[in-house]
Amino acid sequence: MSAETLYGLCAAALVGLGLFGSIVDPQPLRKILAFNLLGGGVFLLFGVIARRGAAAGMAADPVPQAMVITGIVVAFSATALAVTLLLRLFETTGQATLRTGAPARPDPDSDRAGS
Amino acid sequence: MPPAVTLASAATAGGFLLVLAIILPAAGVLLALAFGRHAERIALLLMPAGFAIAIAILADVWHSQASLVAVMGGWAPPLGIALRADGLSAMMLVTTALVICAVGLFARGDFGMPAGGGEARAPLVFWTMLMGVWSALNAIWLGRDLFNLYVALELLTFSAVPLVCLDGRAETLAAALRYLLFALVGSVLYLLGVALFYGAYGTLDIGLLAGRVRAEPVVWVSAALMTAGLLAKTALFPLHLWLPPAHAGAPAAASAVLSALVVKGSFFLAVRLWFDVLPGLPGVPAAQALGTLGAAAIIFGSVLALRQERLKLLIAYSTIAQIGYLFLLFPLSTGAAAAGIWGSVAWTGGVYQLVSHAIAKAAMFMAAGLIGEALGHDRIAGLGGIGRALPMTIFAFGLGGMSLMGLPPSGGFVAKLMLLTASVTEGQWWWAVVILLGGLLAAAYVFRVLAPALAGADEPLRLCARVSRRREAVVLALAVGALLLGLLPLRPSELLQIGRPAAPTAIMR
Amino acid sequence: MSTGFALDAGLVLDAGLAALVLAVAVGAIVAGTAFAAVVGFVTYGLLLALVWVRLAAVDVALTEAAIGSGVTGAVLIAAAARLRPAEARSAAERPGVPLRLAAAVLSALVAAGLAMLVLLPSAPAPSLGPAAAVHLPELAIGNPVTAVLLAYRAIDTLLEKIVLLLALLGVWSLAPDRFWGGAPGQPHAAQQDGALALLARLLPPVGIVVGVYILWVGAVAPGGAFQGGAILAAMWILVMIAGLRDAPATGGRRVRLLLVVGPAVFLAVGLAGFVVADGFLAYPASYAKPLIIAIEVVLTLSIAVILGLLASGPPGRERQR
Amino acid sequence: MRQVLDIFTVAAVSAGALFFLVGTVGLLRFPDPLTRLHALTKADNLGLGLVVLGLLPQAEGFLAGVKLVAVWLLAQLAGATVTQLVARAVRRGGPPA
Amino acid sequence: MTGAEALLAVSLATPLAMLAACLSPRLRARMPGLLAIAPVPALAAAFLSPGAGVALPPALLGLTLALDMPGAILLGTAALLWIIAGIYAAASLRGQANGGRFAAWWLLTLAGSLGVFITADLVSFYLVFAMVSLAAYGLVVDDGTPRARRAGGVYVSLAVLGEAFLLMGFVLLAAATPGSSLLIHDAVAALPASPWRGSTLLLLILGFGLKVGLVPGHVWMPLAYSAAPAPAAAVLSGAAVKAGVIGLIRFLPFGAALPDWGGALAAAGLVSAFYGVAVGITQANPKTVLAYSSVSQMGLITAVLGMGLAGGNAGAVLGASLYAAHHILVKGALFLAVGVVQAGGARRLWPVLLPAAMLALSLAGLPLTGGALAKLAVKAPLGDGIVGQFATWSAAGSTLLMLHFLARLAAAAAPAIQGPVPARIVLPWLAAALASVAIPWALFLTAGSGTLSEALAPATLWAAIWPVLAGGVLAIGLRRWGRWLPRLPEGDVVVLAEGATGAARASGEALERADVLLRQWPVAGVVLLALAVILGAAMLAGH
Repeated sequence: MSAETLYGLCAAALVGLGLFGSIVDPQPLRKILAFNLLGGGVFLLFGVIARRGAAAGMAADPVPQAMVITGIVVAFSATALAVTLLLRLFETTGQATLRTGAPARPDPDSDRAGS
Repeated sequence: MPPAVTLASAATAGGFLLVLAIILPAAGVLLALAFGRHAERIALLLMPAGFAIAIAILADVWHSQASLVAVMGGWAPPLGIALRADGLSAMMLVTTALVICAVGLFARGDFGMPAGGGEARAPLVFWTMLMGVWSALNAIWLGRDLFNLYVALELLTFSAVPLVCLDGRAETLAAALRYLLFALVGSVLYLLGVALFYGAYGTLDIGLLAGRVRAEPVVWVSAALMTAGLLAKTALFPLHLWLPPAHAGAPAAASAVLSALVVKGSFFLAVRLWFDVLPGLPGVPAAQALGTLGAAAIIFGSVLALRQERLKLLIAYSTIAQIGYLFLLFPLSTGAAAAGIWGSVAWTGGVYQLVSHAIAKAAMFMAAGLIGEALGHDRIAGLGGIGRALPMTIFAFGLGGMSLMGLPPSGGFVAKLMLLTASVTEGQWWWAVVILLGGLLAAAYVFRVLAPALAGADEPLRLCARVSRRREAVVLALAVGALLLGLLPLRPSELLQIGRPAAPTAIMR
Repeated sequence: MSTGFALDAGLVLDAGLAALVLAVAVGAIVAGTAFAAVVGFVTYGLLLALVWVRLAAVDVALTEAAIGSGVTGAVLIAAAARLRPAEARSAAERPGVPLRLAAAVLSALVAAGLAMLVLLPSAPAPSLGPAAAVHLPELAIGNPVTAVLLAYRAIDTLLEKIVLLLALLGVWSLAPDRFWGGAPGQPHAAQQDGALALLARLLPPVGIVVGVYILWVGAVAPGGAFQGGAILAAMWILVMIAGLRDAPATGGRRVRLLLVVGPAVFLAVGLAGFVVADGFLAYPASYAKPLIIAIEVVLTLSIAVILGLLASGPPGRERQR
Repeated sequence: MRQVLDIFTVAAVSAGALFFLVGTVGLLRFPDPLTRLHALTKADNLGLGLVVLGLLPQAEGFLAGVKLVAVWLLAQLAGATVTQLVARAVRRGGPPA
Repeated sequence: MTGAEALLAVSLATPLAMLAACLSPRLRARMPGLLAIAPVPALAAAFLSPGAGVALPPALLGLTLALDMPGAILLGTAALLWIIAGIYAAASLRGQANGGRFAAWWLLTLAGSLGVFITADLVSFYLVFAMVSLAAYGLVVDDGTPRARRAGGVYVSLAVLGEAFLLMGFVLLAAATPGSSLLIHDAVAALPASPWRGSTLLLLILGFGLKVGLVPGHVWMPLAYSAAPAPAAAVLSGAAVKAGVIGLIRFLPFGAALPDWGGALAAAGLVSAFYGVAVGITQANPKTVLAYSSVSQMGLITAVLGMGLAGGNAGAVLGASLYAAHHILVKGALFLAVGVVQAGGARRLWPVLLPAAMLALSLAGLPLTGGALAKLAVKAPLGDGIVGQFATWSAAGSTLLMLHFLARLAAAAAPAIQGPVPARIVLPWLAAALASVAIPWALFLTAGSGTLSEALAPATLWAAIWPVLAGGVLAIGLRRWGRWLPRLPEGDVVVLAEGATGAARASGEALERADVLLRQWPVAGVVLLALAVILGAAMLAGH
C-alpha cells in the first residue's frame, strides 16, 4: 500500500465522519465544525489525486493543489459567516438550535433589526 | 493522455461579452463596497448595461446559430478555463437580467439609501448582494469548468444567505443559518464529485469530460454525490427543509430573486451534469428516481401550499411544487428517448418551465410584498377587498398564477403542454397524471388567494401604507411578461437547441 | 509501492500520521464539550498540515495551517466560549437512536464508496502537471501552484476574492442598524503588562517579515498571497486581541479601499488583457511575472484585511465620527 | 569528528524525546490544570531545546541552524505566553472542563 | 384578408378590446352601458362569414379562425342572446357600484363564449374555452353572498377539472396528428387511427361532459345559475354552456362510426335528460328548476350527438346545432323572465307569465313553436329505436318540468312591489321571446333541414303534441301529490362530494405532519445521504 492510498482511505473516513457529525450533532457550532472536518477530508482527497498525478519532474499535480487552496479559503468564509449567524441567533433568542416545529407564525408588528 | 491544448475551445469573437456578463456585476460589488453610499446608484446604473450584454449575447448566439466561447487568459482547457454560451445559457442570461432589473426597479422603494446621504446597512447589503447573485448566476449559466462552477455556486450561496436575514428577525436568522449549513453540505458533496472526476479523467472541462467519461464506478459515485448535493441546494422535495422559512421570511424583493433565480442555479448545474457532462450515462432508473422526487414535490408542495395561512409561505411552498416540474425533465429526456425529437420536446418544456416560473414567481413574490406592505400583514384570511385597493397588483398575481396553473397563453402552459406531450408520446403517462393534478392543485391555491382578494371586504379595508403606482407597474409588467412568454413558443425552442449535444462529442474529438 | 514485508520508514510515518488524524477527528466529533471539540479540530488542522507536507503540497500545508486551522480555529474557539450558556440545552436535542444509526450507516456507505474508488485507481493517473510545467517559462514563474492560481485558473481566484468580500459583507450585515459602519466587536481590554501584550509586541515584527517573505517567495517556491495574507492577518488579530490596537471602523474609507484594492487591481489587469494581450486575464508576454507579483502584493493586503475583519465579527459599536 | 557529532545528536534528541514523554505522561496523569501546565512546559522548553540542540550539528549550513534556533525561540515565546494565559484563566474562574 | 375573414377576427377582438379599455377606471365605470355592442360584430359575422377561414400570424399564438355552418348557427344565436342580455344587464346594473367589475367579467366570458365557435386550432380553442369557463366564475359570485361563493367554488373546481381533462385530451390529439398541424380538423381526422383513441375520447367526453352538465358532472349548474344575477344566468345557461356542445361537435370523429362510444354517450345523455327532470321537479326556486331543465336539455343534445357518433352520421351535427340554437334563445329568455317577474312583482304577473308559458312549452316541443322544429331536426339522428323512444318521452318530462317551473315562477313573484317595470328590462325580454320563435323557423327553412310542409304535416304535429299532453297529465299529478316528493338540495349529489372534503383535509394534515418531520435537520441529512446512495445504486443498476 502506498502513502497516497493510505491518505486516500483516511480522506474517505474523514468524509464519512464529517457527514455523520454534521447530521447527528444537535449543536449548530459542532455542525459547522463537522463541516470543516468534512471539508478537510475532501481537500485531502484532492491532495491524494494531486500526488498521484506527479509528473514532469513535479512532485505533484499543481492544479488540484491550487483548487484546495481556493477551497480552504471558501470554507473559511463559510465558517465565519455561519458562526456569525449563529452568534447573532443566540444573541437574539438566547438559544442556539436549528430545531423547528411548525412554520413560523407571522408577527405583524415586528420591526427591523435594531432600528 | 490527449494533448493538453485542444482546438475545441478556440474563443469566438463575441467571447468578451461572456466575460463582461460575469465581471460587470462583480465590479459592481467592488464599487458598492468601496463607495457604500452610492450602492443603489451603482447597481441601477449597471442594470441596463447588464441587460444589454445579455441581449447582445442572445442576439449573437441566435444570429450565428452557434455557441459563443471565451477562453480565460488564453489558457485553453483542460489547463485553463473556458466560458461558453449555448442557446440555453443565452436564454437564462436574459431571464436573469430581466428579473434582476425588475427587482431592482421594485426595490428602489424598499432599499433606498437614507436621505442624509450616508450609508445604511440594509440598502448597501441588498444592492451589493443583488450584484453578487447576478454575477454568480451568470457565471453558472456560462461556466464550462466544474470547479469554476463550484466557486460560482458558493458565490451564489454567499450572496443569497444575507438576503434571507436582511431584517434581522430571529426566525429569519434561523432560516438563514439552516439554509447556509444545508447548502454547504450540498456544496461539499458537489466538490467531492469534482475531485473524483478530476482524479479519473484529469480535466474538469465539461466538453472534454463528455468525451472521456465511461460507464464505470467513479462516474456513478461522483454523479450521485454531485446530484445529491445539487438537489440539496435546489430544495427538491424531500430536501426542502430550508426553503419555506427562508423564502417566506426574506424581504419581498429578495424572495423574488431567491425563488425565481437562486434555486435554479443548482438545478441548472444538475442539468448540465446529466446532459452535457454525462450524456446518457446516468441511465433510466436514476432518471426515474429523480422524476419520482419531482412528482412527489409537485403533489406535496401544492397540497402544503393549499394549507398555508400566510401568503408568502403559500408562494414558497408553490415554489417547491414548481421545482418538481423541472425534474420531470430527467426521466422524459433520458435513455432511449434522448435520441428522438421527443426527448428535446421534454427538454425544451423543462427549460420553458424554468424560465416561465422564474418570471411568474418573481412577479408573485413582489405582488405579495406590496400586499403585505399595504395591509401590514400577509394572512390570506385577511385579504378581503384588497383587489379593489391594489387592482394592478392583484391582477399581476393572477397572471402569475395563470402561469403556475398552466393556463394559456402563459409560458407555464407551453411548458406543461410540452412535458405532457413528451410523457404521452413516450408512454410514461404517469407523469402526465401528476402534471394535471399539479395544475388542479395550483388552481386551487391560486384561487384561495384570488377569491377573497376579489370579493368585497367584510369590513372596510384599512391600509397602513400607500403603495407606489410605479412599483405596482413593475410587478404587472413582469407578470405580463410571464403571460406573453407563451406567445412565442416556437423560436425559443429552436434557440435552446443551439449548442445542444450531438454536438459536443463530435466537436471535442 | 508495497514491497512485501519490508518496512518503509516513510510509510510507517504516514500510517501513524493518518491514524493520528483519524483519532483526533473522531475525538473532535465525539468530544464532550464544544470547546474540547474545537481544540480537537485545531489539532486536526495542524496534523492535516503535516499530511499536506507528506503529500508534497507545501503551499497547501501553509494555507491549511494558517487559515484552515489557525484563523478558523480562532473563530470557532471564540464562538464556543460565547455559546457555552446554550450548549447544554441544544446538546439535549440529540436525535434518536434509529436516526443516528441510519446516519452512521449511510455515512459509512459514502465513505466506503470513496474508499473503493481510492483502491481502484485509474492507471496511469491523469495529471495536468506536464501541461502546467510547459507554460511555466512563459510566465517566468517558478512555483506551479502560483501559476495555476494567478494564470491558468485566475478566474477562480478572482471570483473567490468576491466570495471572501461577500462573506465579509454578510457578516457585517448581521450587525444591528445603529452599529453600521462602526468597529467590530467590543474593544479588548488592553493589558499593557500582560503576557499577551508582550507576545503581541514581539511576534508581529517577526510575523510581518515572514508573511512578506512567504508572499515574495511564492513566485518561485511554496508561498503566495493567501499564505502571506493569512500570516499578516494573524499578526493583526493578535494585536487586536491583546488590545494594543483597536479594530478599525468598518465604514472607514481607508478600510473599504484596502478591502477592494486587491480584487480591483486583479480585475483591472484582467480587463487590460483584452487590450494588451489576447483576452481577459491574459498577461502580455514579457510582463507576466511583474504583473503577477504586483497582483499578489495588493491581494495580500486585501486578504489580510478581509481575514482579520472576518475573524473580528460584525460591527458591535456605534461609529465615531 | 563526524561520528562524535552524530553520537551527540542521538543522545540529545533521545534526551529531548524523553522529556516529551515525561511531559506527556504528566499531562495525562496530573490532577489539575496548573500541574499539567507544569508538565507541558517541561516538554516545550527542555524537550524541544534538546532536540534543536541535537539537530544543530546536522544542519546544512549556518542559515539552517539559525532557523532551527528561531523555531525554538518562537516556541518558547508562544509557550510562555499561552501558559501564562491559561494559568490566569484558571485563577479567574476555572478552565473549560 | 377578405372582409368576411376580417369580420371573424374583429368579432373576437371587439370584446377583448373593450376588456382592455376596462383597465382605465373611467372607461370601466361606463362599460356596463356598452355591453350590448360587444357581440355585434359576431352577429354580423354569423351572417356574412360562414365558410371563411383565417390564420393569424404566429406572433398571435398562430390563432386560426374558421366558421362552418354549425358554428355560424350557434355563433349567431349566441351573439343575439348576448346582445339582448347585454341591454338587460345595462339596465339592471344602472347605479350599482361594482358594475365595472361585472362588465369586465362579462366581456371576458363573452369573448370566450363566442370564440369557441370560431377558433379552428387546438391551442386557441383551449384558450377561449378556458376563458369562457373560468371567467364565468366572476359572474356567478357577483353578489358576493356566501351562497354565491359556494356556488362559485363548486363551479370553478369542476371547470378547472374539465380543463385538465381537455388539456390531456388535446395533448393526445396533437400527439397523434401526423405532421405539426394543430388544426382541430386535422387532429380529429387522425383520431380514429390514433393509438390512444380510447383515452382521447374518454378525456374529451369527460371534459366537455362537465361543461354541458352530463350527470354527475351537472352539480355546478343548479348552484351557479341560481346564484348568478338574471342576465348572467341567461347568458351562462343559454350561450356559455354551448361551448361544451360545440366542443363535442368539433372534436368527436363523426366521420367514423364508433357504435360503442356513440352508444355510451347517447345513454349518458339520456340519463341526464331524465335525471334533470326527476330532480328538477323537487326544486322550489324557479332558477334552479330552469338549471335542471338545462341539465335535461343538454343531455338530449348529447344523446343526439352520441347517436351521430354511433352511426357515423355527420348529419346529427346540424340537428344538434339547431336544437342548441333554440335552447340558447329559449333558456335565455326564460331566465330573463325570472328577472322580470322579480322586478315586477305579483301585480303584473300575467302579462309576463303568458309569454313565459309559451316559451316554456316551446322547450317541450309544442307544435308551431321553435321547439317543435328543433325536435324535428333531431328526430332523424335519434332514429326510431329505443333512443328515439326515450327522447320522445323526455319531451313529456320537459313539459312536466316546465309546468312546474311556471308554477314556481308565479309563486316566486313578490306581492309588495309597486311601480311600473322599466321598459329597458321588459323590451329585451320580449325580444328574446320573439327571437326564440322566429329564429328557429328561419334556420329550419334556410339551413335546409326540412320543409314547411313537412313541419306542418299532421303526423308531425301529432308526434309533437302528444308528449306535451302526457306531460300535462303528469303535471296535474305532480300538483296533486307533489308534496310527497323529497326536497333535494340544490346540486343534489354535490352534497355527498362536499362530505368527502373531510377525508381530503385529513390527508392534507398528514402531509403537513410529514412536512414538519422532513424539515427536521437530522431527518433531512439522512434523506440527503440516502438519496446519494440511491442515485448511485440506480446508476449502477442502469448498466
